[in-house]
Amino acid sequence: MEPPHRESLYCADVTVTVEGPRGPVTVLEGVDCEFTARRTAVVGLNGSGKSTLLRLFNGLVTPSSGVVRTGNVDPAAFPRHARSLVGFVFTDPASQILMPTPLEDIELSLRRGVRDRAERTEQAMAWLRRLGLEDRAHHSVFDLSGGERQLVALAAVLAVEPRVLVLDEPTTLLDLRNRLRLRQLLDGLPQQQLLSTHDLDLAASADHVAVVHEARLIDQGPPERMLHLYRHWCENGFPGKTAA
Amino acid sequence: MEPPHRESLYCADVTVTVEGPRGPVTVLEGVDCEFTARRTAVVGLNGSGKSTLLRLFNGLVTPSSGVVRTGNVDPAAFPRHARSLVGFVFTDPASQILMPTPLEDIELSLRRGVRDRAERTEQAMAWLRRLGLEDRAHHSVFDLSGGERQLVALAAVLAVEPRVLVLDEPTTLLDLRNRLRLRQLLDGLPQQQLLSTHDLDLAASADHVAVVHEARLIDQGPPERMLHLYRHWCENGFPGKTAA
Amino acid sequence: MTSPARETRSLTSFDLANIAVFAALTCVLALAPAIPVGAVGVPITLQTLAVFLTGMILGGWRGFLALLLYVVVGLLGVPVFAGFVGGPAVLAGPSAGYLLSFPFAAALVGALAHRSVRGERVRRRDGATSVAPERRGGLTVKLIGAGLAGLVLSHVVGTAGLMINAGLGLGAAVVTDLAFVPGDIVKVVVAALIAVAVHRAFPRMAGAVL
Amino acid sequence: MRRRARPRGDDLLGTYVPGTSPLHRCPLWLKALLVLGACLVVMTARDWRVSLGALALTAAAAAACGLGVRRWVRSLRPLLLLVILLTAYHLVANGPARAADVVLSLLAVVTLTRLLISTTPLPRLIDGLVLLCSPLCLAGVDPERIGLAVSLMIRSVPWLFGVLTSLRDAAAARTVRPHPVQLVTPAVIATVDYAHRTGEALAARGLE
Ligand SMILES: Nc1ncnc2c1ncn2[C@@H]1O[C@H](COP(=O)(O)OP(=O)(O)OP(=O)(O)O)[C@@H](O)[C@H]1O
Ligand SMILES: Nc1ncnc2c1ncn2[C@@H]1O[C@H](COP(=O)(O)OP(=O)(O)OP(=O)(O)O)[C@@H](O)[C@H]1O
Ligand SMILES: O=C(O)CCCC[C@@H]1SC[C@@H]2NC(=O)N[C@@H]21
Ligand SMILES: [Mg+2]
Ligand SMILES: [Mg+2]
Repeated sequence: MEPPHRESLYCADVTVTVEGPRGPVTVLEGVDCEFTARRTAVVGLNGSGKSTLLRLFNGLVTPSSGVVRTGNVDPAAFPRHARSLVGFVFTDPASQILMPTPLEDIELSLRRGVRDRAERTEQAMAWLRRLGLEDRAHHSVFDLSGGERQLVALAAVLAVEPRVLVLDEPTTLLDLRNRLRLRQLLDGLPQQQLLSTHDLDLAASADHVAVVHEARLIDQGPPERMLHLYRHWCENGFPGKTAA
Repeated sequence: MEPPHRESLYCADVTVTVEGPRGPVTVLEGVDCEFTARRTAVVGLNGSGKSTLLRLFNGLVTPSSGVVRTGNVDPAAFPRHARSLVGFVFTDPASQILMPTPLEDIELSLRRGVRDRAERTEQAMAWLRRLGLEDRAHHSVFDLSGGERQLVALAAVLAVEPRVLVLDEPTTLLDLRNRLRLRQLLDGLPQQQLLSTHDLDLAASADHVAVVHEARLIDQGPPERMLHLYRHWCENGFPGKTAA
Repeated sequence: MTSPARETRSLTSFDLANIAVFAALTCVLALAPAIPVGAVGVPITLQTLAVFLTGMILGGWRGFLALLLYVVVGLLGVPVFAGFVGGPAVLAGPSAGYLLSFPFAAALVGALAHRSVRGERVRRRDGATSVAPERRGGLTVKLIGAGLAGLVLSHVVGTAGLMINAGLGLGAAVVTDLAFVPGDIVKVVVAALIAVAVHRAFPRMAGAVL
Repeated sequence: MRRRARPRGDDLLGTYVPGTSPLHRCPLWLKALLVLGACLVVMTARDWRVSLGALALTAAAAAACGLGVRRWVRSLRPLLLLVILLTAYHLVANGPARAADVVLSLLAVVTLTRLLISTTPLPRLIDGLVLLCSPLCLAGVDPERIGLAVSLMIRSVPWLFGVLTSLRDAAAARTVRPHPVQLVTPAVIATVDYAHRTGEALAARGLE
């Protein structure tokens, strides 16, 4: 496993514009940030641009203008390099699991790094064991519960041992028990983490919180203050432009 | 709109068995219930059987044995009749939205009731406005954020004005403000509601809570007591069979 | 979402996923019950619907690769051809010509179709990017034209296959093949209607925008 | 039960059943040669006795490998309509011997390939395919990507089988009852969405 080294997730004046049905839509506008905390949480309303911000760092979205850096890498120009630094976990684990069974899915992640077949199976089993899933190794992913699927998706990303984990609403589909379990697991990982979430308990466990609103990063700072503000804004309207 | 009339959602000794790849799987076992409260919440771990229980009432799942009644209707025998009483909102909005844009999707719901096309478009826009989505009306549904899609799916069901609303984890993808807004919306609706959820704040707003665990309805009662018990069980293990 | 930056790879992971999923769609449509017609043993199937759809949605190059993947996997032994057969033995069967024509038909349909889709977009550069309602009719007609071109190609090659493998004379082979034409024309029209809706829901599919 | 909850298609092409039987341990190339050879014999012999023999042998082998014959028979159910149609047609057109041959050889070929797929984990099959395709390196094609494409395709088949059902459920749940033909378009749209999500997942996992 990598040493707990931190990469800087950096944006300077980043704007993302996409072509909508009635002309261009601005999805992110003038975002400046540098996330280096061990765990950074991004919170914001639906459609504010959280997922888009997260996707910038592995080149799934490219900025229309501005500079993005993942470590020293420009993910728009070198997406493959950026993706080897950053492991991305999607909200919906079903769309992330690419093989019919958990074991095969994790072997797929290991394919590049581990040439020997027996060795690969062994390592994949070891990852499943770490997440308490060894007895599900050969089940069809269609038979797993939501929580189990989320853990398989996470294991498949961890298996390539990325430096940074980016997680888009990792607890949304989980029950209380699985939410607690995932938190414990994340707490025990050496990797730097960047996550978006509507689960304010999870956000409170971060070291740094950023608030996105109407395509802009409107504030960031320590979790207590930010979450207090965010709750307040949700109930009484956001600052700046009129809240809908 | 219908008067606030209550239907009884009734199960007697219901068992649901499905064919898994490794032989039959019992998804619900010996469930007895009669939900007549204005809002009933079903809570339970991932894979415990909540969604299956909800689907019984509009005939999307048929019991292997036992009796189900939606109002006076047997949904297994008369699914169309049951479905005209019950509007069902899925967790995964992508699987519920049938048309390329939100406006067209809601118009589809109104097709039966509203013959005039201009009138239909107007009413559909009114529903989108109620959920704060009017500026997304013509977007491709695949470009919407997760939360926006969930709201569209809800609007499409509300537009047919069913007597009973069954909602499978309606707040999972929603931000805090939309969660509050959805709660207000549900509070203001005349319809009886049955919902499953991992959002314990939402569950606390119900009049009656049922706990499902390992395919059985293990307890039901007033929300305070049930949610207290459920939290306790999540942290310290469920009663009866060993918790995994 | 925005598609990732094109880099050294000629096929992005998006292309790869689309190719694999449409090859799977062809399997599913091929496995839907086939209706045997005539004495030669070539059934009416929905495979051609998949060929037209794949071409119209993915375009020429990806469409070609998707159907190539399907045919190769079937020849390797996975039972994905009509009636759950698979393996190299089908190359000696009467439907070999049709099967081998699929990738080329998809390529032809796709090249023509994506040209029309892009054409519609360019003409509406005034801000709007999806095909406007008043234009949908025109686009549908063009897609039908593209599909018919693919239909002709696959039927010509298929007829040749009938002559070689089933030992039919030209006349008999053409008569056998004609039995499939009405059905396939219906499939072209259905595919075009679906493809127009798909291009509306995914305005970036033909690569004209962004 | 009138209708099964969420019918599934993932058994159609066969799935790996873990085990330690001789067939499980047999090297892939040998198994593949045996299965291929048997298929060729069945297809070229055009004799119902040969087909029946092959079918009996595969059933015996399946039982010996602990695959559960009952499950196998159940997984052939999607073939039923086709078998009935084929039997009826050939009985009328070509007589009972030809009908028996066509149907039995179909079943034999299906079960034979399924034997291979049920006793070999998918990654192994893909490894074999990648090896088989390695000469394509010379043409500038990466065999690993072919392997990836094939496994993605196999993974997508059960999902696609479920799409139409889940859309029908969704329409039913909204009390709108579109014509089945009207559901075909949403089904294809959902398929493209699924392909997009798969593409994003591939990209995000660095599997380019
Ligand atoms: N390709 C696109 N075309 C058009 N609009 C888009 C596109 N991608 C994103 N958007 C829009 O940009 C906004 C931001 O989307 P994003 O997915 O980043 O939101 P989010 O903050 O993650 O929301 P949620 O909390 O609901 O997941 C949304 O309103 C969405 O409709
Ligand atoms: N058709 C089916 N085939 C096989 N297993 C099934 C089928 N339908 C449901 N199951 C299984 O039954 C169990 C209960 O499923 P259900 O969807 O009702 O759970 P749930 O309580 O809604 O879970 P979640 O909170 O994750 O949504 C799960 O383990 C699921 O895998
Ligand atoms: O064996 C196969 O899988 C190939 C069957 C080919 C059927 C051909 S395709 C063109 C024509 N149209 C049909 O509906 N069937 C034939
Ligand atoms: Mg998001
Ligand atoms: Mg559920």
